Amino acid sequence: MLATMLIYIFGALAIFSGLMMILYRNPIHSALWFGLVLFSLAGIYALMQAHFLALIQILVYVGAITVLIVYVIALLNFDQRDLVGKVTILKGIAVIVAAILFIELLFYVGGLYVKGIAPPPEFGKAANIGLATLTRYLFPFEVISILLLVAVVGGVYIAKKD
Amino acid sequence: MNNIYYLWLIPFFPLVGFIINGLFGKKLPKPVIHWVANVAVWSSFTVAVIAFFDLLKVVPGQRILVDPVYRWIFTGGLAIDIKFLLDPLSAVMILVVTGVGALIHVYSIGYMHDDPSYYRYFAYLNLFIFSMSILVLASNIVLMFVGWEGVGLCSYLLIGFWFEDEEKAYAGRKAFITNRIGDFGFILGILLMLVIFKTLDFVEINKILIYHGETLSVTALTLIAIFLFIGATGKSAQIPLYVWLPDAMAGPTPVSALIHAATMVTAGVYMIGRLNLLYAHAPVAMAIVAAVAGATAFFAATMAITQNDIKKVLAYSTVSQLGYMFMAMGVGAFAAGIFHLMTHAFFKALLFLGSGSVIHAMSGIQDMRQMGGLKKYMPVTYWTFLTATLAISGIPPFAGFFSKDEIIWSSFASSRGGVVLWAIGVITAIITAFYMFRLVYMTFHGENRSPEEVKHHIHESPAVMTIPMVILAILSVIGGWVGVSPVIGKLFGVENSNIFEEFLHPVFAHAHIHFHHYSEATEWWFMAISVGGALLGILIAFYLYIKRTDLPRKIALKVWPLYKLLFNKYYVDEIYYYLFIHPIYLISLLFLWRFTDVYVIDGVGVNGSAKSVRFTSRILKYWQNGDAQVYIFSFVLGVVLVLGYLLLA
Amino acid sequence: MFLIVIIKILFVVGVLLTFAALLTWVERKQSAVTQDRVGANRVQILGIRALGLFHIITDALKMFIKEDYVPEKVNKFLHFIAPLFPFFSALAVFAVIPFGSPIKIGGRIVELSIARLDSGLIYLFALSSLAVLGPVIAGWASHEKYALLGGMRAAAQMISYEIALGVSIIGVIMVYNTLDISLIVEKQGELLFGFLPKWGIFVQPLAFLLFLPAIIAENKRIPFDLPEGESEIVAGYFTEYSAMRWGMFFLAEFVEVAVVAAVLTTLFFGGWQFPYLFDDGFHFFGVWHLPYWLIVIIRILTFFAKWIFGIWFLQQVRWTFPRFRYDQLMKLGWKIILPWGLINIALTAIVIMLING
Amino acid sequence: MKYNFRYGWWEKIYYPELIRGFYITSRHFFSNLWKWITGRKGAYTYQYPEEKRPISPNFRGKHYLVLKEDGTPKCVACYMCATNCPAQCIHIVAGEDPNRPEEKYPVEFTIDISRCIFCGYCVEACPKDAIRMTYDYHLADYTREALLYKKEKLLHWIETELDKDQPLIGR
Amino acid sequence: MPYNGILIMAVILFIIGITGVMVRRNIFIMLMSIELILNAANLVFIAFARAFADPAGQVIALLSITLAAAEVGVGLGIFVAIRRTHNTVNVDEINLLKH
Repeated sequence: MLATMLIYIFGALAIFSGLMMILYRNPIHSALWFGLVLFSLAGIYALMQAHFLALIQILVYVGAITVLIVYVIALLNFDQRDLVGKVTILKGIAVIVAAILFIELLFYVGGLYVKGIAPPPEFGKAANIGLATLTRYLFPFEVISILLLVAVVGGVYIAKKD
Repeated sequence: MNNIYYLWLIPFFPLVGFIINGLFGKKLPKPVIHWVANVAVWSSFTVAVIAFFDLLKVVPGQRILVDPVYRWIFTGGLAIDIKFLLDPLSAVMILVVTGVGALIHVYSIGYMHDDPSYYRYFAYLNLFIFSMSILVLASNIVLMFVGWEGVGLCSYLLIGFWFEDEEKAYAGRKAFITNRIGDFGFILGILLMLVIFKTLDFVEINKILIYHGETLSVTALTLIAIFLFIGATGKSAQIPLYVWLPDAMAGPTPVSALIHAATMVTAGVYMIGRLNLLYAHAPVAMAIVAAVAGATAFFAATMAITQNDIKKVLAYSTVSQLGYMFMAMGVGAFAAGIFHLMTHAFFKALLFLGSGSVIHAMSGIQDMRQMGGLKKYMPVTYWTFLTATLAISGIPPFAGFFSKDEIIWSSFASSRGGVVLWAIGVITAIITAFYMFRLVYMTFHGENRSPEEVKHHIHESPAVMTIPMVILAILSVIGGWVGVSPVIGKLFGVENSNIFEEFLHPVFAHAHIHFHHYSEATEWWFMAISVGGALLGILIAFYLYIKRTDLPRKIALKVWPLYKLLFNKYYVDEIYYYLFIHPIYLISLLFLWRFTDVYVIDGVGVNGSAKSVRFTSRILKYWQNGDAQVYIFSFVLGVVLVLGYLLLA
Repeated sequence: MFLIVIIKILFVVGVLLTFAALLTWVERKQSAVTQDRVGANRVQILGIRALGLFHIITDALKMFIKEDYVPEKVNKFLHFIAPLFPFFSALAVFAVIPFGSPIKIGGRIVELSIARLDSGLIYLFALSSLAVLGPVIAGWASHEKYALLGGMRAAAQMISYEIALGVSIIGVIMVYNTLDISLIVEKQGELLFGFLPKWGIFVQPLAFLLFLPAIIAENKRIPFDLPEGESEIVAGYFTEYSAMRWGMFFLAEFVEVAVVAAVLTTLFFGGWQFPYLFDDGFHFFGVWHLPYWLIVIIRILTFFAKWIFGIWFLQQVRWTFPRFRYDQLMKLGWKIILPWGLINIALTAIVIMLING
Repeated sequence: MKYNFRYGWWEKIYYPELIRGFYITSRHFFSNLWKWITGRKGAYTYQYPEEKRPISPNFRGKHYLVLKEDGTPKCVACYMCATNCPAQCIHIVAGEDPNRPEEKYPVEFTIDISRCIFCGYCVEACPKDAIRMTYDYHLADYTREALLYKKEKLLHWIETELDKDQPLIGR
Repeated sequence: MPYNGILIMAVILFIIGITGVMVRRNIFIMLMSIELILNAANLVFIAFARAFADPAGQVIALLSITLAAAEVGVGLGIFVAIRRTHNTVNVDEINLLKH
């Protein structure tokens, strides 16, 4: 019961932070709100017995990705002269379309009822996930690792001067 | 079927040698290069010998050892392993390949001494040994094909070794392309095999043929056999694809000895020996093999008569001798063919090495008309060369006699042979003896006709070249004694004198080729005829080139059209040129270029696609306005519409 | 249960803050002793100087009563929250460090760490990675170029060294086969070849040599304190900070020193393990039985002794080595520690495979 | 300047040299700590107001004027010191005592100590050994005027102000 | 566990992300919005992993986090390059493809 309540609290926090993220003009503020979204999601993960993933979420998303975004924003340090938005009709339509998509998705999700079973206590522990990753999901794991290598090289190459 | 876990070392050592020399050779000093290469090959040879003795320990009926190294391709029902197979056949072959290869590596140290691309030469040579041992040890036809292509590549690289010379590079290309034509047939054969047998492993195929051979379609088997034989004609220089081999003499002489005489060109023979059961089940294919082989043996021999280039003579003689081997294969005397393969490897390698020694001494001159009287300058070369010549001519007790005589006898005695084949064999033997002694007399006897600047530094080759020759000479003498036919054996009171055939017997036992039985006297008579023929050839050569040296010219003038025909090798190259190359060239020039390339490829393909893209883009570019958010919007809109449709539907 | 956790939290936070406070004194005093000086000792209360310990109080007082000057153009909110990130992340990291073997109170086993996590090591890295946000936000929010440069340096350095750190520690994880820090410490109590404690430094010496510079760099301590290189960029990201907000950075740094020492102790020096001391007493040429409460006390004291030694060590490092150049720093992280870390992983894997067959 | 030093492998593996440096600092730390614990002084620092540096016998500090037995200055206002002074900080006004017509005496004798360079030439020049220098270096004061040392101060400050810990050796 | 609530949460986050990508001009905020979309997906993965007691969902979420890291690395590299050549981070001005 406490867990359910906490999940809802974290969820509300995540949604609120998400909204703030897209509403703030200053990208650094947005980035911090983004960090808060990720943090609350990590909380939800932890409550759903995905402790390892919650920590990974904090380590990678909050500790690396958010920091990297903040870092690059600060590094580029542009002035905000151009960012005063023109409200175009297209953007108005875009919001409406997003709203329609939301309603459609709600129709799909609302129709679901997931009972769920209680997972074993060791579920979500590092050893368990590691075992699954390195046996059944070894191929995707290797592909992702190669992707990561490519991304590293590509990122360096793109951002390099000259 | 037992396992033998060190067989992979045989190809491994040369591969290491190749990698070391190939990658770092440029930086290494010469001694290091040839030590690396030689140690690699000698290690292979040592391993081969060890493996051979391990094979001997096994009971004769079960002499199949395998080394499963690695599962290479595994897809659907097809599994292709990198797996090595050692049975008596491949054991003989690997010993010949690594043994002769090792000797020629040693010889090359002396022969290639002043070459600037020393490291490249040894790297290629090691790569060749690697490929060849893969070919020989392969336990399935795909792996064999890997080796097959590998040796082809090495052959190409080594023929065109001095690629700065346009003509030599052209010879390399010619060899390569001719081999490609053959390989095309080979690949078709492999694919057809896969369809028929559902497996490509030799052992499995043999099992299928032994137990279910009768149920398989003879037509299909014949087709497979013929396709594979087409591959063999390419690699082993049989009619009609033999044309590359004489040109292959452009390469360094040790290469000619190793690749184009002793080992690679026998791959086709080996392949047929390996698939003897398949051929035994396809009599038509065997007949074709025998016929083609007979023709090759005869025509190549006639072509050799008129050649003046010392290496060309040997090249045609190689083609002719390969014809003998295929003849043996064609009549079902597989063991005899392999036996001749082995003895031929000894004496033909020796002949090439001897000629290389001569060329070395003559500062690169290959024309026999400029030689003569070299006997007193280079005694070791002369004596070893003479040994080999006697061997190839089939004079007892030299090695060639036993193997050749067995082939000639088998071609008569086999149920699949006949008098015609026998006659061709004997006539070819006469011609062989003739042109070989012509070669010897023109080169070593008579007076020296070489130019002055060459004459005074004719010298015997260094020990590093002569010692391999001496070893090969010894082998050319005694090499045949393992396969003495029973009638001779009885003369000396030896039971089971044909050890060689007995050793190979398990491999060929299931082919069940029937040999007619004749009395011993008949056999003696036939033997006498072939030896007599050889002696006759020698006598003619002696008369024409020692006694009456003016006569050859006169004869040539008298039969000028025939001489010219022979001298120009029956115009085969020209025929090929006008029949195939020129038409293709013309078609390319007139049709493929003027029409296909200009209108179809450029017009429709290149420019047309560009035009259609431009046309489409003119319409589409209004949507493509460079604003990423519009793209995302369209994307989301699409999702919304699809989802909405699914919801409503 | 809840009460115990709260007691443990209070204890740990109290100890940490005490250590941090003491460190302000230790930093000066140790440097003085090392450099043949006397060090701060002027403050006196009723004529008692107490080796300058009262400086802690006066420093705190000074920081509280100084004017908290905030420049005009800074981003007020971010400027305000930036110092909190490193401080709280450093405090939170300590939650998984066990400072003694589990004790039994009333039939229930109490772990002597705030939380025993299955992925404690990941937690440690995750929380310490949050500390990066502090400098970079502080640097950006200060609206000043030196601060920004310092922030950039700090962020780049810390992100880079997080990778080096992660790679260098994997060997230890492989050896102890767990991410649970408490379990790692427990496993370090075993003996190698029957006489050598299975401490991290003995089974993973290369990892230790790589981990040590990496974690010092991760915490921006000398010799890797480029972000606050005063000879180049004034004071780096806290140039525009004063009074207690600056004090927060300062305090966070000292807490980090304490935490780093604790982490080093835990991962490489056996944590609370006293050599040859097992749950039933000393195993040293025979078994010398001891009561369990005594063992627990010995172990807690061992941890503290090692911890204090670690702090001393880090401070001594701080007063020994000169500052790196920025390119040297990056080269060390990416081209030396990272590749050697990978080599260490491979070697460890090979050795483990050999041992396990 | 070109930096020519090439690192060898020993330097490149870093740790040995780092450990050497660490050993040096630690040695200082522990030896000093041991000194502190055993009650000795483990530092070269002087806690200035409480402790004073030992002073070289050659030290030249504040001047003073020597008194005769009768309490008058030995100085005869010969201007030797003032003439010799490179910093020109000595200012003398000579006067005559009718009771002792054989010699003059200084009516005013002022040293601008803020300009003085403590070269000691005045002492060397004095024929009467009337001006000497002490080890005292406490010159600080609140006003410029206070640094103009008048005759009275020069004659008498030793008895009142001189740091008793410092031995007074005149030159 | 309130799986339906979590799913609806994920949907809302997803929509927020989509809206952010479509409406905001600042490429950083667009990037973060894309990350938000990924996170919404991760949330669903983990929720279902918990519901069916199958570690697959967690593994996929782990891989997707890795993917996000790679994406951000390359994306930010591109932003730095764009900033250098165009001197802007406004997506409306980054439309060279048009010409």
